[in-house]
Amino acid sequence: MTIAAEPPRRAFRPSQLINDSRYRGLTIQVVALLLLAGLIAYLGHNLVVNLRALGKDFDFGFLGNRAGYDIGQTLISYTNNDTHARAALVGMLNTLLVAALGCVTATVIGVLAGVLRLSKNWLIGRLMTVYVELFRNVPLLLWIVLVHAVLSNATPIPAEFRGEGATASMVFGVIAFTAQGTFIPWPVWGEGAELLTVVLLLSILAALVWRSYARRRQMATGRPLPVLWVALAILVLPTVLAFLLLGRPVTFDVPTMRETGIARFNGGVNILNSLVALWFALALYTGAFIAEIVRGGILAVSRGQSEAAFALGLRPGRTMRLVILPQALRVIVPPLISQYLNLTKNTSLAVAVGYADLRATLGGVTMNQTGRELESILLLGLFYLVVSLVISGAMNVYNRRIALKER
Amino acid sequence: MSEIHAETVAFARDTMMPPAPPPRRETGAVRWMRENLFSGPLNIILTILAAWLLWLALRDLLPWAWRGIWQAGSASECRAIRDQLYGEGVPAACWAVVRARWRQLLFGFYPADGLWRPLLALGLFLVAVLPVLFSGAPRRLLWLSAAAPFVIVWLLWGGSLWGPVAAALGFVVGWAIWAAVARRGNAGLALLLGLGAALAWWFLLARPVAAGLASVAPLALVPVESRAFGGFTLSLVIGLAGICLSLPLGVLLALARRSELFFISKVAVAYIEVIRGVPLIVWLLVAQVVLNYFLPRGTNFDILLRVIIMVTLFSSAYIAEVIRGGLAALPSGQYEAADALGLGYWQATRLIVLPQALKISIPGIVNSFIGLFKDTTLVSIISLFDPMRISSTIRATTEWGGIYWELYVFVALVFFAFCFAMSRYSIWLERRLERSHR
Amino acid sequence: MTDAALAPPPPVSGEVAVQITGMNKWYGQFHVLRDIDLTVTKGERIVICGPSGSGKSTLIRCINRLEEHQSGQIVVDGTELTSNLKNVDKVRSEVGMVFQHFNLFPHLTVLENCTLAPIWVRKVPKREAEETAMHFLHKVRIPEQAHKYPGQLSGGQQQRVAIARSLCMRPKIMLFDEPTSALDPEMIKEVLDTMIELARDGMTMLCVTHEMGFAQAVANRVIFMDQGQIVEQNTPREFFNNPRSERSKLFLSQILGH
Amino acid sequence: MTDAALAPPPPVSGEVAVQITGMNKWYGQFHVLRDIDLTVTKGERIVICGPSGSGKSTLIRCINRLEEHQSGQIVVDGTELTSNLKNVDKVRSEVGMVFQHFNLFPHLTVLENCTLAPIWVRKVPKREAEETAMHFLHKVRIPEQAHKYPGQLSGGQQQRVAIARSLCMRPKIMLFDEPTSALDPEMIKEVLDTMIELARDGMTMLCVTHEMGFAQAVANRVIFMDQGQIVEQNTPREFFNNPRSERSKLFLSQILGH
Amino acid sequence: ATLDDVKARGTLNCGVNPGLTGFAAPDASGTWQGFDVDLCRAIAAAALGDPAKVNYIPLSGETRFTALAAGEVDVLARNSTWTFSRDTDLKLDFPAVNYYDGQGFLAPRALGVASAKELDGATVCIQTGTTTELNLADFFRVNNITYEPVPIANDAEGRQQYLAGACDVYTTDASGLASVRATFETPDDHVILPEIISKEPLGPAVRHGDTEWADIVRWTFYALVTAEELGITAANVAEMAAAPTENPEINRLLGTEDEYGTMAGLDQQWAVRVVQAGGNYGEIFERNLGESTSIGLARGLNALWTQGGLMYAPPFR
Ligand SMILES: Nc1ncnc2c1ncn2[C@@H]1O[C@H](COP(=O)(O)OP(=O)(O)OP(=O)(O)O)[C@@H](O)[C@H]1O
Ligand SMILES: Nc1ncnc2c1ncn2[C@@H]1O[C@H](COP(=O)(O)OP(=O)(O)OP(=O)(O)O)[C@@H](O)[C@H]1O
Ligand SMILES: [Mg+2]
Ligand SMILES: [Mg+2]
Repeated sequence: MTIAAEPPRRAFRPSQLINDSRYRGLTIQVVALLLLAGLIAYLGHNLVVNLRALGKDFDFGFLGNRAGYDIGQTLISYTNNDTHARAALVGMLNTLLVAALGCVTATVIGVLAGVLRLSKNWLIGRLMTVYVELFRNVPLLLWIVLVHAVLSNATPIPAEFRGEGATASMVFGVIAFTAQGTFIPWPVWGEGAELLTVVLLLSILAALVWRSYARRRQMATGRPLPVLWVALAILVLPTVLAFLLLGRPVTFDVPTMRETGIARFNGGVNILNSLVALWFALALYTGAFIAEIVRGGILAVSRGQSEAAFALGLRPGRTMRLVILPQALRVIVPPLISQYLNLTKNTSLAVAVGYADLRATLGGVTMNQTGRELESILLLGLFYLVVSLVISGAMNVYNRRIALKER
Repeated sequence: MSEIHAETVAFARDTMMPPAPPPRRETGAVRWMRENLFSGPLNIILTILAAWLLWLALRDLLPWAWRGIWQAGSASECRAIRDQLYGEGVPAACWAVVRARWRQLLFGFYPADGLWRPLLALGLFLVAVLPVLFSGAPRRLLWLSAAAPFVIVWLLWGGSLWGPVAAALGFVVGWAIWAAVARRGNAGLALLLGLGAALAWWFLLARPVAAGLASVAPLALVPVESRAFGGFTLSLVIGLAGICLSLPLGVLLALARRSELFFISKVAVAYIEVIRGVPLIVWLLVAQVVLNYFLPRGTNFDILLRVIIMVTLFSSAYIAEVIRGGLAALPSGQYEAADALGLGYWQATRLIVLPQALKISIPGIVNSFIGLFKDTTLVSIISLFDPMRISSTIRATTEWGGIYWELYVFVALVFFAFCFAMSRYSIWLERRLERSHR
Repeated sequence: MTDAALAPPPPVSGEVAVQITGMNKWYGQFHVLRDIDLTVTKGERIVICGPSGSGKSTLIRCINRLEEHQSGQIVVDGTELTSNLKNVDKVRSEVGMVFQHFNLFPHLTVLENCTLAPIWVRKVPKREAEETAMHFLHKVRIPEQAHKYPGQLSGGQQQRVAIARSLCMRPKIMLFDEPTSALDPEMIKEVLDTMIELARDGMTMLCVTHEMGFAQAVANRVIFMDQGQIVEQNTPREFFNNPRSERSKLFLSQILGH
Repeated sequence: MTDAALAPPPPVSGEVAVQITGMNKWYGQFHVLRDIDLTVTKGERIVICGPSGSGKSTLIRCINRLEEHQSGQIVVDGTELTSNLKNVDKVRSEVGMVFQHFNLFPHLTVLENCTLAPIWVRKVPKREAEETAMHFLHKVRIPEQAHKYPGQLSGGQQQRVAIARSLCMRPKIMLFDEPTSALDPEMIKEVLDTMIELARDGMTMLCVTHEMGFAQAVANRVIFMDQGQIVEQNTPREFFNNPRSERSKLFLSQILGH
Repeated sequence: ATLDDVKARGTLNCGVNPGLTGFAAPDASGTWQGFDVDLCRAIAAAALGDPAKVNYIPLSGETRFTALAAGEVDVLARNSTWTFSRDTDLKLDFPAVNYYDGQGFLAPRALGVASAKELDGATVCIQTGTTTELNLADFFRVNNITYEPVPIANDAEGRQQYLAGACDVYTTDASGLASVRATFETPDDHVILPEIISKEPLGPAVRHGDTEWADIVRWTFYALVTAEELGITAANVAEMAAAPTENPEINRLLGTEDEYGTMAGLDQQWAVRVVQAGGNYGEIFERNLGESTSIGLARGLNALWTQGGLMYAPPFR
């Protein structure tokens, strides 16, 4: 093929912008771009005009001002003298906390319910079906409110823990479930605690090493070594020993009912009911969806797979771990992660129980007190967007890694 | 050795054995119980656990609901009746609140003598979607489907009949001009002219025409303001409007996302990801709080309309993903056949691709609707009177001050009935699609 | 070709229907079609065969620009295929194509399948389009199925509908891409019969197929492709009885043997 | 047996591999297997045939307790199959099974498919398991595919991997459930060849199949089932040439006719 | 200007609380009622001539000021506290104070506290997005005692949580506490603690910068107060406006003397309609919040200055 054989290039004509497949795409995109730019310019212009008319500006300086309000549940230290930025950070951490707790619990509930729904036990199967349908078909907001109300109604008030005629008692003597939250012991780091931490980390490492050693040994000799018990021992024994040798460097601050004044627990940490309610409502609601995903995933692995494994002499437990799960996970994980995404976004319903998430701090009190709607909502939206993009990015990477090889 | 073996080998049966019933322990209720409830130690534990859980859940709930008091004028009256019937402090539901306020829970503050209007609108909607949801329905109903949105708007908001008629005529005018020009050839020009004609009609002619018609034949319903909408009517209006309006937008987004044009597909992806990455509640805040900043100074329209717009934009991103799935499910041969016949992009899309892709997408669309319908409870947070807020309002009155669970149970039951029915339908449809799939 | 004397018999008319010169096509780095030169005159019936992956489908899909070629020239019925969309539209409405998997539109009845393109592309009134459609459905001998949906028909019937659908656009050239290879054996014959009839009517046809009986019955010319090149072309008789290249010998032994 | 001399070579030993006595099985109210009596000696090659739904699959699936029987006795290699899990494990690790749809593990490579059970059930070191696997992959003639995934292989190759996978457990008995019926014709032969070779090596085999050529070539005995009963058993030659029951005559006329 | 917008539109957009019995709440038929609602009606009567021409726009605590700033409502009549920062930073104007409130605490009798100073370590239910949480923080800091806030979404949830024991005390404006306590099964088991920890001057709010409109709102309210002071009621206003009376201030107010209405951009009869809409300030108070209602609030600080209260209208002169 020589260049000479090429038809002579004709001069460019404007009609080619529409008629020529090489240029038409370009034309359409340029037009679309112009329209979009026009729309954005129009909205931006309106924004500027409106802000000017209201005498407002666009400025994030308010984040540095004193917040002035208190937050019940904080992961980092916070007082009402801190700035709005710190309040927002507290809210952000609270959002992430409840999202993380919710995802873990929802997974546990969902996997259990999904597996149990497939169980041959009629009663269990029906019960799980009722659970799934009930939670999927009623709005989450309603569940959050209901769980919150049930929680505070079903638990005793702190006063009932007090004195001779106490009608309520602490679980194991250290945990108190009350209408005002759950009080749990909290570790206090004393002298030598760093060393203990090092020991703990080392024994975790050692347990992992043991696991991989056992694996390699088995591959090499065929004989399996006990993993679970040995690993547990490695994990627990040195830490306990170090704990005793170092003279109990970590003590637990156990909640105790105070003697005078209003009945309340001192010490320990209080997990507010709003957090628990939100956490469980989210977990139960999302768990119902996850149950369906898990069930679908297991059903998607054909019966032939487990039969083949049985025929090879594999026990049901091994079959599950080596054959069914790896395949089911490929089906389960992508929709599972999008459920995590939903759960994370749904944490914004915290407003129904007054949990101090990011929407309640930055998008609630701060926005209301400073009158910085645009800035607050922009930051709020960006936060959720970034979280979503991170999660879905991770999902895409995973999906690409697990794709089954086909012809 | 082999001799003996050969003896045992050769064999022919001359009379067939009749089937025998299975041994006793393999049949009947005993077997059912053994297999389904007590087939192993784990199963026995599970059964007992389940029964215990069930008992825990129902022990308090059932008597409470069963003892319910239906006739009372206020919460305190309820308590008095309860004390009289069952004794002091015995838990008993006060269903009287539902009896007294069900109308508000279902219809909000819609005028009491006009309740037939939302009901008729809902009925009309159901008939209108019949041809879409059930392929067996007569095709002629499609005309009704086309007219339904206008009639429904008229029924719900009232006012002169001619307003919606004039709006509908805009579509007719646009379509007529588009069809006339498209016949002659140029599709792009036809689209432009059709659009132009419709816009011209809406902005210049519709109002005077409607006014003129109204003066000739004043057909009108009592106008009802958006503020009067509440309860499940509000949820349905927002949910259904959101889904129906987001459908065209979702289709365009899905097509854009699959487009080969780099910029167009990237814009669609960005839009979809941004919308889906941020919770609806934040978008509702945007609708309530910041949307006005982006509109010309002084524009101020109905919060309900703003919510519908926001919900439409929101659900269009989800619908787009559903439809993208439908598009992806179409075999590429369909596109090739359309190309080979000389159909243009829009012709192929409209005549070949969308009818098939939409049909595949219906279960997904119904599921989106269920999600959206449940999410309408979020508008209570921006002070619209959805069922949740109506319940709060009722509880804030002096009569029904102490009532809590009854209202929520009622609201939950109604939501459950709606959503469960729809999810069954979508499952049924999915099965049917699976079966009919080539 | 080096030896012009051994070329196939002259076509029935001298007018050129398709003219391909020095055409090349790549998929990414992969050179699918190499320096293809091919002239098809009006009324010619050409069968294209060759091993799987040799580029047969790609070649005929280039002729109505379902695939774009990267160099060389394709002129169909006097119109050159370039990126000019007008030309592409013109060619497509004059070239009919039948696919291996029928590609009927499952949501339309048989009749609607056949009238769709005439109505929307040729702007023929509906009544007239339906008459034409019924005419061609008669021709492929399934007029009684006009109001059924494709899903209700057998494979052979579907493929005949696909042929009728193409004919309704009154194409000057018909392309077939393995029209019978997705069919059960008992249905192959009915489709081949339809195609033979079409050939009798003088339609210009390019057909990718391994049905050697068909090739011998109707083709003017058989083209054998391998690795993206036209390796041999000849009359069917010569080609089957006396293949010249090694590759065609091997190929023939494989498909005739099994 | 009237004519022992004409029978295929006598089984290599008289030891009993599988002994089934008076076995019955029901699915709910439906009596699938009725009073089955069957003795298989070591080295025997048995082909089971019969119309669809006659219980062939169920019978061989009972032998490694993929299905439970409700009455009667099944003794495999001296171990009776009861609800005792130890016995079941023992039997399963000595009986290999090949399924109609291969049932390879799609998430593992061919080699991993073959080493999975030896490593986890037989506790063989990995290196050794891999050597064995490669040995058997050589035997089924696809050692070069060892590192591919099942999805990347053709049906015939997949079935040969499935056979190799079973062999890696060094089973004493092999069960085949219609191993070739999901394959394209050109692939059936390669799988049958593998099975014939296996038979030559003296493996005890029970094979549900309708491949009569295979039955005649390797089987000692053909068992014909209908309605859950063994209706006839005989040497292949006798069975095919001279079926004695009406049902087997009918059956043979059907499958040989088509 | 806002007045022109309102007139052009023909209705007044009035932002109200979405449900606070006594101040603003829709009743069973959806009609809005309450103390704040009556102010809306009075303003509509003044500006538009018809007290029914009001569009009630329920606004939550968190979005009310934004809605006002964005022009969604013309006036915010939603128990909002007049504070320095709201007046300056949020660019609002509070033309008048229509209710002097203060934040208090509601506690179960069983808690055994007699004073808010004994609340050390208490768990406190508060509604978010209000000045309440800021006052609370200040009060406990000043008294050097600790507390744990339990934010709640709305009043109805607050009651439920309080009754379930999720918080030891419930805090909000004293007026709200009274109405909450009124709906309890056993109101006597709960006490409102004596301390009022904050000043809560509640009043209508308008946008900064439109003084004419602020004047109309301000003087509409003062017309109500003045009417009470002068003994003008819904029942007798028509009679008194029919002809000039002995008292020149009544005459100026009711437009039978001088041209005060036109000075404000209204007509002469405006104040007559304002009083006709729902009576004078005292009547409005009694009907919605007073001791005859289930809320049962005493006038207290909201009595006229002549009766020892703070309600003091500048002279109509
Ligand atoms: N879209 C594509 N992208 C990349 N490579 C392609 C594409 N389509 C086809 N090919 C490759 O181009 C080569 C020719 O394909 P083509 O379909 O033309 O072969 P064919 O001769 O029709 O084969 P068959 O008889 O199997 O249909 C093949 O190797 C194929 O893998
Ligand atoms: N799990 C089951 N539950 C109920 N009935 C079953 C089940 N599995 C098989 N059957 C029935 O048992 C009978 C025997 O089945 P089986 O699969 O053994 O037949 P087959 O001889 O292998 O037939 P084919 O040649 O079609 O594979 C059939 O009628 C089948 O419908
Ligand atoms: Mg091809
Ligand atoms: Mg079978």
